Amino acid sequence: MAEFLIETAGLPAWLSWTAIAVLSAVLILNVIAGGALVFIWAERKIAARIQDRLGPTRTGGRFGWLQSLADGIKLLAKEDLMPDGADALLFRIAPYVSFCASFCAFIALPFAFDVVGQRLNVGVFFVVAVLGLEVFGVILAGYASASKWSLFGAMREAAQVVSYEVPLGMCVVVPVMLAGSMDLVTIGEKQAGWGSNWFIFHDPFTFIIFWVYYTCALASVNRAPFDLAEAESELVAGFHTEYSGLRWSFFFMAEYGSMFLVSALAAILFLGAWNGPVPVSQLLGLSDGMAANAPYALRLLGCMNLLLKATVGVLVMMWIRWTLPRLRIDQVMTTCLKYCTPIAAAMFAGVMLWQLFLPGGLVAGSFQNAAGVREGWLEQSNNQESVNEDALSDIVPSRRIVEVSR
Amino acid sequence: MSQILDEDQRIIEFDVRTDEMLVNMGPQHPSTHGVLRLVLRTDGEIVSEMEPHIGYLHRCAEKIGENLTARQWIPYTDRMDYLAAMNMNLGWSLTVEKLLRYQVSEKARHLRILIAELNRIASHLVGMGAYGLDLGTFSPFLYAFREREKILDLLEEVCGARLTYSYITIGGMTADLPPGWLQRCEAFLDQFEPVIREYHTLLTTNAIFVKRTANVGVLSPEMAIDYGCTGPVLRGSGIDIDLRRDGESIYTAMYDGYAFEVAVMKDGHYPRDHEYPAVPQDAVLGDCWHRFFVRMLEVVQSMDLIRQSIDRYSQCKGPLGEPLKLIEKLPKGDAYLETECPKGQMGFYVVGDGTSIPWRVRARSSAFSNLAVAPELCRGCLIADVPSVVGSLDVVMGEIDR
Amino acid sequence: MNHETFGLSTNLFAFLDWHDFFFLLFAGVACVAAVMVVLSDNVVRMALHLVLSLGATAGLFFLAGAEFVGAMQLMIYVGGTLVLLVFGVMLTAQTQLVALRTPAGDRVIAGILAAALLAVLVQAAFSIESWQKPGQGVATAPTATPLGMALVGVRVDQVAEENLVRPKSGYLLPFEIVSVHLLVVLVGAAYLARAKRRRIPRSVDLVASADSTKPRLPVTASSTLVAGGPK
Amino acid sequence: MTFVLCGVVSVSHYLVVGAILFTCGVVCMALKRNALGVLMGIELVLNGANINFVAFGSEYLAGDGKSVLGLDGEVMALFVILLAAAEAAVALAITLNFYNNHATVDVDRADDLHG
Repeated sequence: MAEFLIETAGLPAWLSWTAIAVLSAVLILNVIAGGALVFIWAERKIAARIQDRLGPTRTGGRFGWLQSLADGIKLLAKEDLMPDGADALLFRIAPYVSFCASFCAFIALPFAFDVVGQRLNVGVFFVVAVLGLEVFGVILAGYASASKWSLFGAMREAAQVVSYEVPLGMCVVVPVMLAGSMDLVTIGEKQAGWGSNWFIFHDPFTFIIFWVYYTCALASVNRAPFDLAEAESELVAGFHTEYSGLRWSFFFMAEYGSMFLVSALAAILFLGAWNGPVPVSQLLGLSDGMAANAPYALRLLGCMNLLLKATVGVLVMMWIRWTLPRLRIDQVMTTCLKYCTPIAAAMFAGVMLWQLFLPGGLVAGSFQNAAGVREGWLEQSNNQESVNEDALSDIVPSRRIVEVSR
Repeated sequence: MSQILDEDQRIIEFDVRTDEMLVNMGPQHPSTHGVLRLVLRTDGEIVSEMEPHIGYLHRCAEKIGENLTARQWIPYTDRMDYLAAMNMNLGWSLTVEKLLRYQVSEKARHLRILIAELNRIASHLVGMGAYGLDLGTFSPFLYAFREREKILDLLEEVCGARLTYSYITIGGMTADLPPGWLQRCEAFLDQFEPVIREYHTLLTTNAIFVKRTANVGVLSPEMAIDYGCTGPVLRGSGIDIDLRRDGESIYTAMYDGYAFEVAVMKDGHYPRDHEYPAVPQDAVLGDCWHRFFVRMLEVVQSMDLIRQSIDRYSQCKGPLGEPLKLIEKLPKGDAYLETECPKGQMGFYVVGDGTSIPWRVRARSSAFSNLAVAPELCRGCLIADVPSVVGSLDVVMGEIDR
Repeated sequence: MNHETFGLSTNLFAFLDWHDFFFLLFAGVACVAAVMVVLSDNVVRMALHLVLSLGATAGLFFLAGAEFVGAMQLMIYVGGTLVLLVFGVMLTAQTQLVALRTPAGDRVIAGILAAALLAVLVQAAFSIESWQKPGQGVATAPTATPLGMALVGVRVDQVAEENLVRPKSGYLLPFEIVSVHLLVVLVGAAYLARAKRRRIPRSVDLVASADSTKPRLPVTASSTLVAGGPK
Repeated sequence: MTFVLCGVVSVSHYLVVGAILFTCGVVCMALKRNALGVLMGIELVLNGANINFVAFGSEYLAGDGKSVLGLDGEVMALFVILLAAAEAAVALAITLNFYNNHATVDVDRADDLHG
């Protein structure tokens, strides 16, 4: 798009790049803030439906759809309190740390083929890493509030999130292994075509590991039944006990932002990303399903697809929240260390073996395996540097495996 | 420090020793069921000591009772266990009737059982729903309140109030049932029966719920007796005492001819032919799960009792009988009576001096003794277990502080 | 991203270029935060500044084209190690320990020595001509794949550039050593942090053992009512 | 100054940042009495070194497109990060152990040999 501006509008390069950057930032910010508004409304409505009541009905017409906006305005107008003994700087900065972490992770999140803030070669890794930073804001908030309940919340959060990063990382590695790339766009493109191409249906192991991923994601974004950091029946409100007004709402935007983020990540990694279950455009002959020259309408459709999947993920999180009791801290740790981690490790090994023995899936050739991807990369570098093909085959051991498996 | 650790068994040491913290849970805390204040001495997440502080709701009810006539004090009993005000009314009325050697009509007797058991269901529903809240699940609370609303509607029809009824009074009731009420009550029972299965799915057999409650806060039968625990707390520990069967004759006479079994867990098995979920493997007799489950059983038991009392009440001919006069003179002498209230054995004591105003009025609260055992149960548990223990005791501060 | 506008335009944005701008931003944050780590007394604030510093360093890594290292830095350092550190701070936090002050004299001496050290290092940094040649700007080609292959023993880059018949062995052995090392550390840390563990006496056990060790709990009036009440 | 601000970023710029971080780390290690503060100093020092590794390993910073270290730079940086994490874990364990025994994290008071 920047090229478009440069060429047709005749703007200077720096200006168009800046404009596009600002535009992207505003878009992502709107996804988070607007998303939070919608999700809070949805959470209220869903909770109400689950609990056999109506939820908001008045504000903004029939369905109370302006309720969260009204609440947002109320929060803006609220007095911003800070406890007497609080560490002023840390107390002020903590919500923004959380929010920034959640926000930054969206940079690398692709919404469709090339609708992505910054396509990163290590996209998955970046998103997971940045998401892990959110915990820091929570810890700071808990520490700086000068309240014992907050401190408890912070300690729980620290212990929980650091532990759950282990199985989460293992789960994320599986699609990476299948796609042969950490680039989220590549991972998405690998799942183009029919719904059976989605990684969740790749083999039984990936099917299981998807659920492990979802559990760990639930835990790492602190949603029930893992919402120990704010456990309202034990810790009053945990880490945000002392927060009010806008700062408090930043925590919530961060929470809903990361809920959406992990759901979108689940959609990209396992549920076919922006590809629908039926490759409509391919069947109609509109495009070959790959990026480059796809029309904008297709990208829009892709975005819708991904947003839909991510939203379903978020809705399931809400459903779980309003159904299950909360776990205890030791049980949370047990779930992580005794169940999630070993299962994830076993599934990881399983997927690896599957790749080795059934590289094309049950139906031969339905998948391009990771070894092939690596192969492709090697060949690419060969062509560039024009290295002797035979010499390469001698020295690259992985090549033989690839050939045998073919 | 280490010497103290060696001497005192109660102080718990764990992997990484951290600073001890004194934490105030309450008086304004989401899970202390009113204005209860628990002072926790915590070592990280582990509670090494817990001390309940009470008295935030003290209203001098007993002293007020010595300045009012016996019937005028009925509304004050409403405000003790405000979740089961009918049972409180009943307890006080029976005590004064014992002093007066007065016996209510047969019809009033069945009506009392009907109303009191209905209120017992309402009280247990609150206990159950709020227990879900304590454990972090919100929806069962609203499901419980949905059904409770229906009970409150019924009670409102009877006496015009939804919480503080003052319906059962000395010598009978303030009014008879409105026409058509019995049918509505039966309709409610019929639709309520399947709802209980929902509660079992959402809470009793829910894996996380079981994990949070089974083998937590185990109250041994000996300890339960030592601390004077009563009601579902005592029966949850496997002790087969229910004043409706084992109480004083003036009270048990009320239940003459009623078929019911005391809801108590014997050998981990409840001996009735209703459909109940199996006891989970982790659960030990006397833990939070059992206390909770006993309440669930009592709901079913009360439903049976209500059905029976509806039959008997509608068979009774003749008038209900008027309650005694407001200024009925109390004879010289005293009377003490304990009744089986939803929270436990609620005792009232009255001393008459020949005037209509009692010379002494005292109340013995079941929740008070039940709460007293909480520090023992919470010693060495995690912070998250404190709400689950206190919630399973199901205390009402209005009754403790009076 | 061309540098031809450099020096010609008076516009600040064009003058700076985004790559340089972000370098300055990240470098500035990293350095200022590092200095703040030294200057602050409060351990938690030190941790916050350290997070800022290390996070900005990760940004620098991204700018230098080392995306994988940058993400690794974010994940392991900022998300893992520092959370662990703050956790440690909270476990050991007593009010007087959070801020252990350093004598002013020590600070002055340390400041002088640090200035000297810094001077030497900066001088060294600018001492070699070829290091000062400006680079090509923004990273484009991915490095994660060659990095991964190097770790399992295949040096793609060496193959490509020198057309070797036998490549260097890569980093398979160090990789293994590091993994074993990590395992050892895990076990060691768990062992070190373990105090002598004692079974937590539950209240039931206490009552059971109460007969011998402690006087029996006082029997309340109401319990006689229950136990010996009218039948 | 104009060079620092206007010049296109080169290896030297990274080295300066690394140097500042390194120096801060050293001062931190020397000055802080809190054991955790010392630990943070170590992290800073390792990071300063890491910046150098990455800078030397990056093709995009070297003027002629040929980096000094090539891929080795990044691999070394990775190993440093991993070992730093391991070191932090052990050091934290030691600190906690020390705290358990002495009820303080002041390194100046860690002056007796038996734990």
